[in-house]
Amino acid sequence: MTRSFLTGTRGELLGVGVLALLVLLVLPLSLDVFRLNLVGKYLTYAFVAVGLVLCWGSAGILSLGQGIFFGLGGYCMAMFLKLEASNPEATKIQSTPGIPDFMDWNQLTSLPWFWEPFHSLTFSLAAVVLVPSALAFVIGVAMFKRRVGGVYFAIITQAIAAILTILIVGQQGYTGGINGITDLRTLKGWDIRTDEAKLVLYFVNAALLLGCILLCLAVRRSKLGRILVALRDKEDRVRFSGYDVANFKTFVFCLAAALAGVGGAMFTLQVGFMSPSFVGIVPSIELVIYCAVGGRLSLLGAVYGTLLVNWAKTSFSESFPELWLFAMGALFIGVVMAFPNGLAGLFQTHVVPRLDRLRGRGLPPVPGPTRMAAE
Amino acid sequence: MSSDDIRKDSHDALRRKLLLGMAALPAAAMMPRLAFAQAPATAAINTTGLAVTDSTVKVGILHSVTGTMSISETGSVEAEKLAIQQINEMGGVLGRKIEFIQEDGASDWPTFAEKSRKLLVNDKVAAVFGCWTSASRKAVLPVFEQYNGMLYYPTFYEGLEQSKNVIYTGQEATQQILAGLDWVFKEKGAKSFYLIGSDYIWPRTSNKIARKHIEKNGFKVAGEEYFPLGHTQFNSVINKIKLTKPDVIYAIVVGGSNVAFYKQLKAAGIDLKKQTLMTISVTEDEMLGIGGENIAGAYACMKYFQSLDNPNNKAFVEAFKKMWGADSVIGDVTQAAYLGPWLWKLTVEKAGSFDIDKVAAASPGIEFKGAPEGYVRIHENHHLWSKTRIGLAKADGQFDVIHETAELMEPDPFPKGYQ
Amino acid sequence: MFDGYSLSELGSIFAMQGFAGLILFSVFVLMALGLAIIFGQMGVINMAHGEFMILGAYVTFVCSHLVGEHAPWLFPGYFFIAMALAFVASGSLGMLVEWSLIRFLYRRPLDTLLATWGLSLIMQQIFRSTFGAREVGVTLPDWLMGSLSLTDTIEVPINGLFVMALTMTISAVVYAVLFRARWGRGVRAVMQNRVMAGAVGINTEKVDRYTFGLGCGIAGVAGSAFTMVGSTGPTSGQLYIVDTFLVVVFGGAQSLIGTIASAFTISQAQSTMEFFLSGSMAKVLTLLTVVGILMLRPQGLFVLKVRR
Amino acid sequence: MTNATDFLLSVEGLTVSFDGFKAVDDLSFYVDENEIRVIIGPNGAGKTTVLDLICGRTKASGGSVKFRGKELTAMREHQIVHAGVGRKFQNPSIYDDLTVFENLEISYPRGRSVWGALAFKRDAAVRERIHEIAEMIFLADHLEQRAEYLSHGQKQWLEIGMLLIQDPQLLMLDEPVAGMSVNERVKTAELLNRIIADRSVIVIEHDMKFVEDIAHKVTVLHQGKILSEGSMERVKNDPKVVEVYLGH
Repeated sequence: MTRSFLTGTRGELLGVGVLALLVLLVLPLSLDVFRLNLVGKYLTYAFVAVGLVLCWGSAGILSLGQGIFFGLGGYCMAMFLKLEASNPEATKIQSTPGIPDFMDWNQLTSLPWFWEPFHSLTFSLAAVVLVPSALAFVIGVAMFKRRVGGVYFAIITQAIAAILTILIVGQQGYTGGINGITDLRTLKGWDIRTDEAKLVLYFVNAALLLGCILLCLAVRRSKLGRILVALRDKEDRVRFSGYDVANFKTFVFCLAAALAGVGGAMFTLQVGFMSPSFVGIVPSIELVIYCAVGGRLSLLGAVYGTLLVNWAKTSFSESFPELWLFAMGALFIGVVMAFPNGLAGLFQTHVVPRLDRLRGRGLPPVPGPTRMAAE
Repeated sequence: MSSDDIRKDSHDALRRKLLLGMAALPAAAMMPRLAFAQAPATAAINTTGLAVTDSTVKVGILHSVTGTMSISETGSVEAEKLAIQQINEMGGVLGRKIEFIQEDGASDWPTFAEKSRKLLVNDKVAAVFGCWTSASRKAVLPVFEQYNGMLYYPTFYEGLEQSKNVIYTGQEATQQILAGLDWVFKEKGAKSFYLIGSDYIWPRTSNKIARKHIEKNGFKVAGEEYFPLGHTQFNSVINKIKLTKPDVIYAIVVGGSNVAFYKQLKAAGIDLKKQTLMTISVTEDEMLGIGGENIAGAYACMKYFQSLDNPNNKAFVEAFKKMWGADSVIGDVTQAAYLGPWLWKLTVEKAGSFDIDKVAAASPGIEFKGAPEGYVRIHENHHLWSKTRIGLAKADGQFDVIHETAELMEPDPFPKGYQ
Repeated sequence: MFDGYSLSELGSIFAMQGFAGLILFSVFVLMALGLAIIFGQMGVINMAHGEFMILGAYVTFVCSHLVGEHAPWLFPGYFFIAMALAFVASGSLGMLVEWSLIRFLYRRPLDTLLATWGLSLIMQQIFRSTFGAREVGVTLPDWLMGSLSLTDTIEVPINGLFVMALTMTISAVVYAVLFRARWGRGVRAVMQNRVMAGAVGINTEKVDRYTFGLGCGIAGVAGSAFTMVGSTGPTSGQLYIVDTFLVVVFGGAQSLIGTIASAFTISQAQSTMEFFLSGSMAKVLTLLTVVGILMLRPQGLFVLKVRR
Repeated sequence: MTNATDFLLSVEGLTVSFDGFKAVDDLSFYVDENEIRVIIGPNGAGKTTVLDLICGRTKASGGSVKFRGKELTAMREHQIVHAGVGRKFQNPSIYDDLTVFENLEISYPRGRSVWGALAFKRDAAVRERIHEIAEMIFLADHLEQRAEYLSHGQKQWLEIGMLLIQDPQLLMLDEPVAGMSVNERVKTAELLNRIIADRSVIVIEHDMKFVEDIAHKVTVLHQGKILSEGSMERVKNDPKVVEVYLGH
């Protein structure tokens, strides 16, 4: 059996290296701060897409509610930043100084209890990861133990996204309502709105993303990764090989949620606000398409997919706004019908053989992972 | 800026105002481009590197052309383009033709923030006319403050905001609400109210102000309810309304829910000719979707109706229909959006500069007599003084203006006693 | 909240509230029926269901205009023609979509979900390009928008009655087609064993196409009917998706009775809660309850217990 | 009757119904240590359902299944596996996307918890055991091949191997030789005879020749009930069995 030099651990690390080169060197050198900040924003979505590769591509669990976790992570970060921005000095014109402005407008006279811990940066950073994974854990245990899967799971996650949106929008005194938590300024006194700050945040974000990809690669390389693939193929076989399948699904769902949370937090830091429009159904489904375009089985593909779709979205809507929905719709259909393995699949079938030939091996490629996620 | 400054400029301003009062008239719009000849040097009127050349000045239009909000924002885009065209036909601003760069906010708030950053940082536009929802405005506000841009925001909104970098050309909540309530107190002898709204910040804040005002006057709020955006089933709340028999239904329902609400109200046998209903969220635009026959008899309270009878408005409606088709309807926000470019032009000319700081400082006191709604003036809090009117909805999709306040209502974005 | 009302007032309110629940029930059944047929018989979740409904609504809009301009004498009855046309339009489009898209994806239910979402985006943009971004007002015959006064206080909306009657008719027709007619046996045979059904001479492709067409057609009729109670705009279809999917999923995949039972449960829960709580919280609690019950009974309310 | 705990597996009064139809009806039977028990019966007799009930895939409506004195009906599937019951499905159920080696590795009974699986190391003991099993199931030369590309018979063996690596006390095989060539059947019979050394096996099979080769005891099911039980010889001559099954 022959293998391309681009498969296996070496190939994956090489891929991460190329991506690192791209996001840490090529893009910063070739783009102005404005475009780079855009790329930074896109890369925060890539966290979700990478999580979806594990959750959907590897384990076959399609969540249409990843926006929930992205949003929760983002809100945790935003709550900290908002508290910092709402010091008594800056808010002295309010009837209750020292609380966020939207609370004051909603006649709250003291900080709600669940906001209190967000004075602490450590707590907030922990919450960015833990709150989404805790919710994912509850959903996961409840659903996977009861063997809810496939389309049912997808619809239920969608309903949860709808519930959360209504709650966030409705409880505006506690959440900032539909406007979200806006006007975030500083992180421990460091102004996050300046160009330098944006540059720093971009690099932090890119480095975190690379770290998360390495983490996911490690998970995929472990026996757990193979169990996930096995699960997608033959869930019963795994169960009757002595595994508590629900635990594994819950784990990967939580991991994906935690990644989404980190993405959300980085989003808040770079964009400067968080609003319920990232929690709902539509953004959640869009997040899935990023992953699908990149190739649902490829962690790196997910990053490129996210960058590509968002880049297309920005440039399309700049030049042909009315065509954007057509393009997006066609993308959904095309990726499902013609390129089920997305960019990564195209890369495997068209680029890898050529690269191999260039290296003088002339070996036929390994058949790529052509099987679809069963459910 | 104090009122002294305004007075100091008054003589000079008066002359221009007279000119501009005519500006909106079609005849005036065809005036020769006499202003170009005496255009001041670019270096003098643009010290901060905005996109101003010797013959042009760039501005931005930032609304949603795609997504759910495009329904509402289309009218604003059209009005802003009309105003820009008319200003250009009159010779532009400080002798410079306005070129606009249109960006799509795509009904997505970060996109608004992103695009506003692009407009300010990359395109260096001298002003931006845009945003519709509060959420989009909240998203772009820090960007405008950080990069020192100028935003003209057209929508009637909940208030609770004031910025050096924003001119609010729509009404804030108290302007819209108090006069309307006073009118129903007096004319309808209304004593009990049922407040209903879509569940987000504008209806909630507005109803809060309404409730305070109702209770201050010794009347009763019989019920207050909010439904998620996009809610389509109102039969239960209609039953509750029937049970409580309020004198007035006070409705701030928006979007697709609006249509469902009025259709179901009518089908449930609530005749708006007998049951008083007052809304602040239905303009002529919304009437199109609801169907005039389903809402005829309701009272809408805002500052502008298409049927308003004055020369400015007649010219405006005619020009608008000429440009965008005879079927166009013009709602309150569309008119407010039309004010944006004009107010900016007047302010720039008063300041004698495109510099944002000077424009912001020159804004208070700017009067626009050519406004289709009649007359407006920028308050020191960057909102507009304007009259509030009450329209009676008719089956043909238009309103009869049946009342207007005698005085201009003072904008009060942070109303004491109403929060 | 009931202080100061007489017993008869309360009685009539509860009667009307019960009626409101029934209307909601009919609305839910109507919007979910098409989806349930497609999901139950074919295992496909059609995310563009809402857009098929809105297509029906736009057909009604166009009809109301044409009839209003060219044949005003027909106006009181045009609604029936519009519904028939809506069925044909949405149904044919559904068959086209099945032929060009869905049939390649039967083994990949999650992929149909994404593909039909893409379809829904395209349809939204087509609506927007054709009819404009604004909602359109569908003029309805006056007799449809009135109400019947049973007593002084009980008033029954005619469009509610209409929706109820329509729902019953369509349910009965669907039941007859699927469980009484020869064609329905073919559909059920394909559903249970595709290979075997093909082997005994049933044209499975044709059955799939007509089933999908039927589901979409019913969506079109629903959309047409909903012009009486809701809005018609490019994105109005999205208002219905969460409710519709939940009704179908809650009802269980394989049973139309399940869909009807689930529509009944959810509608009663929602209208009761809406009456006693404020709107948003009622919605949240309804959704939470449904999700909670689904977690306990993951296959839905009604499902045949079979050997897997 | 002997005390139930003396048997490796005792099934008593087991019942399950699907929508009123009793697929398994008040069924009782007992399996000894080191016994190969074959269950035969016409289609729809409830054979596969019995295996499903024992391994927890289907929940019983009534009755008990005791394995080494432990009640299986109250346990969840993976716990039943941990207790020492292995199950092969009717259609070979292997992981197509993984190699033969990885298929066996996943079944290796270590690192079965989430964290255990994350920490799992492919050490010498694992490799040795996998090679040993691969040898036994005639797949030593195919370890690096993707399971998808194995022949049908090889897939059956692989699945048996995946059970063997867990060293279960009770092995349940649902039609292990279906779709195999004659040569493969002989090898499979050989394999089964080799692996019962220290365990019991329940086999469902239609191939009478194969059944005769391996069965210690045969249970004939019919409409969810036991029609006959005993040695192959006895069952073959039972007139009831001849009537419903063998005679046709």
